[in-house]
Amino acid sequence: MNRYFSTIPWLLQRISGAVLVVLLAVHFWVGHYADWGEPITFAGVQMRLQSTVFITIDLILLMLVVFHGLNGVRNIILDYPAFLPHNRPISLILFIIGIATVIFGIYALYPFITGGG
Amino acid sequence: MGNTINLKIFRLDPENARHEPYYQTYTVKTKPGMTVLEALFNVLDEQDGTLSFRYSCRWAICGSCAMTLNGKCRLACKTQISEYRGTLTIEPLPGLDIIKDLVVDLEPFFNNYRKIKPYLVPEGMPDKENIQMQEDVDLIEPHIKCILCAVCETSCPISWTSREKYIGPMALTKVYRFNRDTRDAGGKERLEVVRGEDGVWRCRTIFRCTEYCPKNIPITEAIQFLKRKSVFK
Amino acid sequence: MSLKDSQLKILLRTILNSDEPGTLAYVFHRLTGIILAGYLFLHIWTISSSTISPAAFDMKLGAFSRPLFLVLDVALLAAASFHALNGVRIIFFDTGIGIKRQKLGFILAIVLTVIIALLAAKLLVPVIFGEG
Amino acid sequence: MQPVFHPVLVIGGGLAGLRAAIEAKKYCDVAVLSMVYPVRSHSCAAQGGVNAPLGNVPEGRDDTWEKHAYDTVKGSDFLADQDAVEILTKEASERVYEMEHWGTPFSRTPEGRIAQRPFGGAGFPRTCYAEDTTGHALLHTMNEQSVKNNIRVYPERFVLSLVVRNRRAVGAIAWNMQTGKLEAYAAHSIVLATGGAGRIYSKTTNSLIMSGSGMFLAFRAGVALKDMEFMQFHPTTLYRTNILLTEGSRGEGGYLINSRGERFMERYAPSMMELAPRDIVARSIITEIKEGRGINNGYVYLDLRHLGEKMIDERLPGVRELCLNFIGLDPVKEPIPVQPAQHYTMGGIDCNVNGETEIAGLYAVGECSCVSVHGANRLGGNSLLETLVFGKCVGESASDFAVREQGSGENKIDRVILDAIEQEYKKTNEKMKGREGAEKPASIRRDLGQLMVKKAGIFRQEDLLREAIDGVSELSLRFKNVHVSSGTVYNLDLLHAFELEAMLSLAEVIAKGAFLRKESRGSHYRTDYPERDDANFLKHTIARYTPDGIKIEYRDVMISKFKPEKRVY
Repeated sequence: MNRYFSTIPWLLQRISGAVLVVLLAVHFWVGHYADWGEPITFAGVQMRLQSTVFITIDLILLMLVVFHGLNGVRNIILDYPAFLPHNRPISLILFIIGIATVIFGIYALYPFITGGG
Repeated sequence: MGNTINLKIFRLDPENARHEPYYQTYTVKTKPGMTVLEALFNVLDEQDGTLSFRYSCRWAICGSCAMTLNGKCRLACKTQISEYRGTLTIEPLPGLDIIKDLVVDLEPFFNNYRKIKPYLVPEGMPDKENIQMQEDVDLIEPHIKCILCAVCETSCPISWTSREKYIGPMALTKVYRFNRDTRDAGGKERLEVVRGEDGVWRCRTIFRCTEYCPKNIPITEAIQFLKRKSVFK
Repeated sequence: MSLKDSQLKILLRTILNSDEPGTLAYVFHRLTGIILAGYLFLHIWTISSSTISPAAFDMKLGAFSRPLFLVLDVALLAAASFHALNGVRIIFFDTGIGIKRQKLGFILAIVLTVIIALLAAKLLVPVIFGEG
Repeated sequence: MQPVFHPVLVIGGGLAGLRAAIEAKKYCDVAVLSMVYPVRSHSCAAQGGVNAPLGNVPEGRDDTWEKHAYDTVKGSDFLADQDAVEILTKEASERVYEMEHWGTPFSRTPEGRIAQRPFGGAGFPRTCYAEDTTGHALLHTMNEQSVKNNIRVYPERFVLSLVVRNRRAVGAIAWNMQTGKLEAYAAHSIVLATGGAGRIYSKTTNSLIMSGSGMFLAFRAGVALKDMEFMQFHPTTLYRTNILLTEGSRGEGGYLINSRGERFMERYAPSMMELAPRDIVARSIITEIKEGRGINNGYVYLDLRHLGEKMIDERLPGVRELCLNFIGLDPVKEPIPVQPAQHYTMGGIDCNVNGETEIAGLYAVGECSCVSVHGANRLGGNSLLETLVFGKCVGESASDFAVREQGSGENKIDRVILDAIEQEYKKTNEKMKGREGAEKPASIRRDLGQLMVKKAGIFRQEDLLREAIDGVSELSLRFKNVHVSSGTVYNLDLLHAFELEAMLSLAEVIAKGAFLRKESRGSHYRTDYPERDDANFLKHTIARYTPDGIKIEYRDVMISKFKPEKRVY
């Protein structure tokens, strides 16, 4: 990998951060605070996720948040090379974790979209 | 007559077999206008000849006497004793190996300096001087005031933890200083050195370098400029 | 006290003694970042109960609407708000805007975080005490 | 002990040393030994600028090197060697352009050329400057070039002795302050560029490292010191701390004011006023204070208020910063308390225009040398110029010598030389031990400084100078009983003891030279002989170390174009 590759994660971290600010605000409001204290129910979430707009938003949110979070963790780890001298494996491991998390996240959302099969 | 201050000074003698650091407290009579460096000289001259620290110009132009004063990296010669009451803790610059007492090993710091071609790569060789407008000099004006005192680098938490990796705020400021010099033609090469993971991207915009720089150089601003240059290359 | 320990102590004290906003912003940003990353996994794991059955999901989520978790929810919101606001502050610097006003930016982020948390807490009071 | 060999060894990492090293590097390998990191050298403390007849500003359009030479010679009170002055001024423009090409961020004229300001002794703008931190700008540029040229620098090495065999310099023994070990260096030619000896005076603008240890090295090795009695006193240094306030502050139009609010310089130098040479201004200030027109009996005011905030921030930001930092006073709003203090050592190691000393292979350049271009009084802006011009000359001649010496191209040094170095190493090693004594180096140093300021300062007279000589020898006796703490890693006590030895020796040379020079010339002012005496003293003082004490001789001044005339401003 090119040693200047790190420009891309840095840039993506900024972009994902900026998008997340907006999306998370929506997500929080719709998902939790609009009727706060009411237990969230499967049916309620399912109803919301009937709209493709919300499905798209949730999927984008999932991917961005996983990237932003794991890249943030990577940044923290990179700042302490004394503990973890080789950053390549770390990046790779985190990448795999990220992919797995996204797949698992989609898997977890799937019942809502299909109607809880 | 007069006030006193307690200097709690970090001590480490490499020639002592135990090689363990300890703190020693000295009481110094203060006078108006006294700097921390003068107080240290007072200790050295009157009380304890074994104390070691660096010094040279005594008016903040040579960059020798940077040290940690009550947890902040500052120049001893530029800091008035009257800023402190009671006890002043004096420690060596953090994040660097200690040679003796307040003297640290600056080799890693100067290594970073050497990495980035810290000299003008001339564009041409006119018979007389290069024509350069005062506005162009003003562009780099604060950055040419750098005295290589290492305060920025030792204030930076990222430099502490990834000393061998992160090129550090001083080197990045130098890159800025040369890259923005209208007479320079080596900007691309220098940017190549600092564009990587261990260059500009390791700066987490903490602002400690700018905050503590004794010459008030807007270091973070320079690094941010280099980041943008690195993206839009 | 060994040399390494005492050097570490100098570092720690230097960080803890920091009264300038930049360091605080950095420390808070990292801490909230770690908290949020941890929460992210917890969140996905919670939702994954949906794959067992809708009833399992309802039970689990129902547990999270107890007052204790709601209070934690406010803390989470505060962390997320600060992380977001400070993130916006950093993005501004990356684009070259407002670098000289970084202190003001930090104060603004803190103030807005506090306001958001207070508003959330105000919403919470009737939820816990009013109906509980 | 295996000596490290470099064909050319430069001792001192300031402007002159680095310039010499950069020049020598073109022809052979070179290394720099410096007691501090090069950027910490005292060169960075120079503020005002560097002289060169560029003619970039309207008032100095028809400036020539001859005019510059005349001003320099007149400023020197005709004691400067005119062949040296000719080289200095002829090459000035080229060297300054070179520094500009290397990246020095000079301040600029509206046309984008190097800006120039008036300085004492010239009367019109000739001094090129980078705000008021010209020395810092030049030194950092020079350091950058040394990195570019891959010059090996050994920092924090304090040279304790030179190895001289058959009147030929072959090596040096240095103390590595970081490891505490002694190190031996072998070389074909050695360049001394160790700077001045200002710390001999307690009131001085010099860095705390300016002990004149390099001059002492040469002196002990058998090289004569020239004109040591000529010590420049800078008129405007911050009251109490004696931090330099550049001559540029007067060049840009600052006034000197006494307690009655008068611009008193009109009594002493009616045409040049504040821009008369430094010796005259310094004496005028002291006279004012002595006659009761000083403030608090200790200082006068440097008034910059009429220049306005904008001008001060543009041209003299460093002065403002210094005042704010060190006396908490804003020169925009208040006048600055100033007093004269020692500033420059005009004398130094006796050498010719190529820097060659009496010992083959030993060269001197910069403030520690005496070529002599400054004579009895240096003009502001000429010291930086000297380092640039003669740095190049000396680098060239030192590398020439080394290359010739290398002859067959072999880098080996023979057995005899190794033995000589080994012997010197052992001898020096003896000195590294701690000493139990009753006297602290600091107290002797302080007494020496005060003694010299009082008895061999700006105004001198026979009985005072005799007291100075006696005082120095008394202090030398006390030095025999000095206390030095043990240990060799960064032991400042030890360093100060070494420096003190040098300072005591040089102080004696200064006092003796001043005692014997029964005239007033430039910075050397004798109240008992207030006139210049060209018949007897248009001569350089040559002081030589002998086991029975210092021997003083005189040597004629090289005069070509400019015949001595009365010096009025």
